[in-house]
Amino acid sequence: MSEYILEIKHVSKYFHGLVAINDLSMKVKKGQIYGIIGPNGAGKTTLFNCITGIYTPEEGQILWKGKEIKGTTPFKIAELGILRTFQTIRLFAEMSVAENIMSGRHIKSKQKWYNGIIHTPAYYKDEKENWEKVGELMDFFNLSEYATIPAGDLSYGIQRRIEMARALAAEPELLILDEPAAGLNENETLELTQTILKIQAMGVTIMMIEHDMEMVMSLTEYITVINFGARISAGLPAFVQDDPVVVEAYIGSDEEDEHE
Amino acid sequence: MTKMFPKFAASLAVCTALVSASVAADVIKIGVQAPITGQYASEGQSIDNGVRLIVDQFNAKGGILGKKIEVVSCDDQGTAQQAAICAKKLVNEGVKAVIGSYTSGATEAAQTTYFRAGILQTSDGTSDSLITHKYWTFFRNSFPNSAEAEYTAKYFVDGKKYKKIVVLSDYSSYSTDLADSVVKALKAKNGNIIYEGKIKSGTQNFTAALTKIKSMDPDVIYYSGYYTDGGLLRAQQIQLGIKADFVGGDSNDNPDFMKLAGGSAEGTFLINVPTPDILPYDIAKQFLVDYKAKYNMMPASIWSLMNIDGLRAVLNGMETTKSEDTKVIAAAMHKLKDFPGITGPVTFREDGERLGGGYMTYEVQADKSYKIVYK
Amino acid sequence: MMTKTSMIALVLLIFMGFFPMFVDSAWLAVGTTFLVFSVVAFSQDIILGRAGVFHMGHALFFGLGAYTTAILNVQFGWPILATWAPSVLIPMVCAFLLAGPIIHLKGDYLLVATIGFNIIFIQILENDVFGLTGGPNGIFGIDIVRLFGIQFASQTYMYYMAFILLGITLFIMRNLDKSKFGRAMFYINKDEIAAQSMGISIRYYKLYAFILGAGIAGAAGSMFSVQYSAVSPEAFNVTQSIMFFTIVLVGGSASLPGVLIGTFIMFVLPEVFREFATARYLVFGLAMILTMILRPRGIWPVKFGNIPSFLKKDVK
Amino acid sequence: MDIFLQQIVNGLTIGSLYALVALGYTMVYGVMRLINFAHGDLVALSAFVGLTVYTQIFGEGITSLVAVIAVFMFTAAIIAVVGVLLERLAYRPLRTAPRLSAVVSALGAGLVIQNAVMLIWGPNMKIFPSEIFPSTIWEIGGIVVTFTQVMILGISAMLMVTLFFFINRTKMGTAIRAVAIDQDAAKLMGINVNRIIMVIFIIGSALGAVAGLFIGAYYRGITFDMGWMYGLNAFVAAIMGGIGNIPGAMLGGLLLGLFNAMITGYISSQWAETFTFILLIVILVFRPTGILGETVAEKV
Repeated sequence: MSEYILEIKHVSKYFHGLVAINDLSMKVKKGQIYGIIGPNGAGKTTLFNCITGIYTPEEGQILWKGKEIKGTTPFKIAELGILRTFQTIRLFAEMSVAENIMSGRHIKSKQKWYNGIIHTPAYYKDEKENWEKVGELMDFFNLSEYATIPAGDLSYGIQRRIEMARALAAEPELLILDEPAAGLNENETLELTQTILKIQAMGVTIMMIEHDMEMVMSLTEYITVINFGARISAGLPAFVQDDPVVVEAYIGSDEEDEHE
Repeated sequence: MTKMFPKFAASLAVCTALVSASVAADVIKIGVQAPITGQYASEGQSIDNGVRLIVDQFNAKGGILGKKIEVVSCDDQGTAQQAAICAKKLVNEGVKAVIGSYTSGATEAAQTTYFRAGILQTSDGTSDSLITHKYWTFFRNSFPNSAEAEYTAKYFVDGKKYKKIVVLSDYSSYSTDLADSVVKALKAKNGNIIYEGKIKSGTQNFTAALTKIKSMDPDVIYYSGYYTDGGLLRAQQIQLGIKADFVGGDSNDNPDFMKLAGGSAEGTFLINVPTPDILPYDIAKQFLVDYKAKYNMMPASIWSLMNIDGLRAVLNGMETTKSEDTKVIAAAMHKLKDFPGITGPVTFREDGERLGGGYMTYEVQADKSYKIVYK
Repeated sequence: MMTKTSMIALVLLIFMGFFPMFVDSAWLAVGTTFLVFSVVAFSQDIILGRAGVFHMGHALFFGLGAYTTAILNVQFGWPILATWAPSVLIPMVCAFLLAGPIIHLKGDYLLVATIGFNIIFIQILENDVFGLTGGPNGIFGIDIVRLFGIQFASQTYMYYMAFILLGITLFIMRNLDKSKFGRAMFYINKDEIAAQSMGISIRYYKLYAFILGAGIAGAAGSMFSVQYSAVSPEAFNVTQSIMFFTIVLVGGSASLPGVLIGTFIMFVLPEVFREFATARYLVFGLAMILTMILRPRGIWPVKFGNIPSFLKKDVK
Repeated sequence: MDIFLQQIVNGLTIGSLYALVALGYTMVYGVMRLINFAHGDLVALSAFVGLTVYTQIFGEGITSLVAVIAVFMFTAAIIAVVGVLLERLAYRPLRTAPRLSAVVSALGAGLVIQNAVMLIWGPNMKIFPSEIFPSTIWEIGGIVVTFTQVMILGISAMLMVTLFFFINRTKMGTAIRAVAIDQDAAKLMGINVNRIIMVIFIIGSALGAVAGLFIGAYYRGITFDMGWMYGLNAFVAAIMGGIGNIPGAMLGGLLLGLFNAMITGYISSQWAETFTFILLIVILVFRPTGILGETVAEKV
């Protein structure tokens, strides 16, 4: 097995004949924080959707620990240990924060099919363990005080934290964060940076799309830049930052304006 | 479960108290189970009205066995399920006898419940299946489908000498039963049935089925269902240029049949027992006068009068035996011989069947009047 | 530790338990049917309110249970008790076979497919396939429950049997809601994509809901056929399915008190207002519209946040 | 062979009635994502209103073409008003509510209309006079075609073609399509969404009204609860074609009518509904959004 946990090889994805991702390749090392940047509509989220099984790319390979996972259904991808957050937050809005996080425990729960009808001692043990884990995560993300509040009623920043807690509850090997800092204020962004580092320290590999350059540069160890679905640059943060192709791509778009 | 028992016992005691209370009361309850709303509302209302008229007449004379009669009505909407619910309800009300229902299906659905409770039931349902159980509680006050079927077969084979016969029915209990009986009777007389089919009542569009029938070039199309579909069948038959005769079973005999068929009604044949207004009996004439006086209209059809005869037979049984015991009354009813009824003499067979039946065939004229063509 | 809801539930259960002592047997029959219909409504709620599947053919499973009991008892002479297991299992197997191929359909497409199954079911019953279903008349003369020579014939017995069935159903519902399975259904209901991304198989849990719901509806159907000693197709047609569908949404989907209130309003009130026979459904329709406008999530909407108390310690 | 052609004529006649009703379902669905369960009852209401207008205002026995056209126009206008009221009172307050709340409201509205018809016109079948259209019958090579059938086929085709051009070639039609694709974006572009929805209900209800009148004229007997059957068939037609898709509803209606006629004519009338729904389910298993419906991928 190679040192890379996730390898994307020459992946292309089309919508109605229009190319969304064009012959894209990248390799993610275990334990890395890997950044993906690029102007809006460049195909970053589409790439994440391809990895997590929501879309199936027409061409190329996606290897997870050396095994092809292209075309695998999303829930099986999650079972493999790849969990994600969403650019447009997708929480179970009417349900409480604790219940939201509990959804991450789904794949770890050992309840049998009959436990939906009748409870057994093993069920009680399993249920308790999982709720305890939810409690730990709420502590970790400072969410305990909101435990019973419907997730949809909380502020944007808190919702982002719930989404990360939910993904983390599944004890992922790879955590995919789609613009985790979008909509956060400066303090919250700072806090988020610390949290992501803590998650990395737990041994979780992280891939993230982010527009906040400061954050990306300080956090990531390797960056791929995408524009029009294709890779235009890749390398260490410092290299990418000064790459003229990248600068060109960003100036050529209205990127910054949209995020003001 | 064991904890439940005290509650069981307690509530059982309450129930028994309630039941005995209603028995001790100074009224005799008669149930009416009829389609008071729904598709057959006019028939159901006629039955209810007729029963109340007779009961009022009895009560005016001081009731029966020294007690007043009370009528309890339940609307079965002409459906089997609602009938089952009504049956439970009327049993719980403590009625002695139930008059109805109009449709065979609703009658049959309720039969077992009345039998188990020992409650008399009398209905105009014509399905032969109604008497197969041989329940001592059940009396048919009309004539069975098999009688109509035998008459129909005789008319088709001996009278008209049809060579290619099509038999259609809808899905109702009555209609399928009548069609089955007609097919059986025809086969017994070596009639040649080229097609048997079912149409779904209320579908309105029968052209597809009729087009198929057209390709078989039949002499006659016999329909055993109700007038609401029969009229349309006839109209669409003429529209498609199918030159066969159209013969409708008794439930096609309704003014709406003529309206639905429009210009196509002329030449249609209908088979039925005599209509109320041509009943020759004095008792019938008196009843119709009273009915008209009270409700300012005529009963919907002869079927409601048949039910009234059922009621009169039950009350007669009570009077002659001076008993409220349904077993005793039933025994007396089985012994009735030519009891003068509104619809003719009433005689019940041991299985509850009413004996007799005089059918005739009418041909619809251009002015929508009837001409008797076969007796 | 008792929430307000479970307090009310307990009071209601006690009331329902002693109900037979206050009323005559006609009302007891209404009460029994109320209990049976609540069980069906709860089973519909598993599929519609929990898994969020737009299922408008639930009378099919209710009817399958009723007909299983009726056919086995009347045509094959089985005692009623022996028909209970098949009347639960057959609907479950059918649910699996029918829902399997269509479970991937989106909301309204699935809705019409389930209506289709219901209509096909009615047509099979009406056409008297294999001479078993009794055609449009249905089947009459279904026996009563007999055990050790005791005949459980009185309405009171029927009432308590239905009461116990409702108890079992509530027990299952509670267990479901407190398990991974019930939660998975809610997650799917609220956001399919997020649920999938958390490792939840949509197909598995939707089918689980269907099969469990069908089984419970089948048990209720069996009870229904014994209560009325007759079954016929129109008791299980699409109109009935729509009624169960509406009960859940008017009451409040996934809410136990909501579904009970829904059943009461949609079933018992029309019985009470029988006097106004003709106008009652007009008023009824108006009430449905008004309820939805004033309380779009139902009269008693579900409240989430039912989590272990040790997690609530920091909640302000 | 002439039997086969006759079945095609039968099937197309009923099919175009389904298509007219299906258009009402599909247009409302396209814009509001709502199954308007009350639509079938509007169709039934139209038949009763039309009958009353005909007999009360013009009196029975009048066959003048002008009177018939007037009855159609007048009835369609009344039903359109009812449709708009329906939207205002029962659906608009629920536009932001959970989707199923609006469905229940629609079911309730259907009950209200159906029972109002029963209270006003009574529970018994009412019968259309037979002289609305001339009883002319043409026989062409063994196939029988009636005047009424020709009217149904001709008028339906004309209405559908007009609608097609209206949707695809006019400014209002473009606005309707825009609202169907993205209501919020359309609002930002200055389109008055409420007005578009009103137009949709006017067109849909009027088409349903025409179908209701044809049902009365063709089949003669009308009952207060007949809307359910026509509504369900039309709804199935709309789903088959791909709900929300206008040509899909037309195709679905005609297909359903033809399929029904063929099944009844060649296989069995007793199993016609079963075959219809098996066809529908098979279509959906292989094309989950109907024949012409497009798979819309959810934005993630």
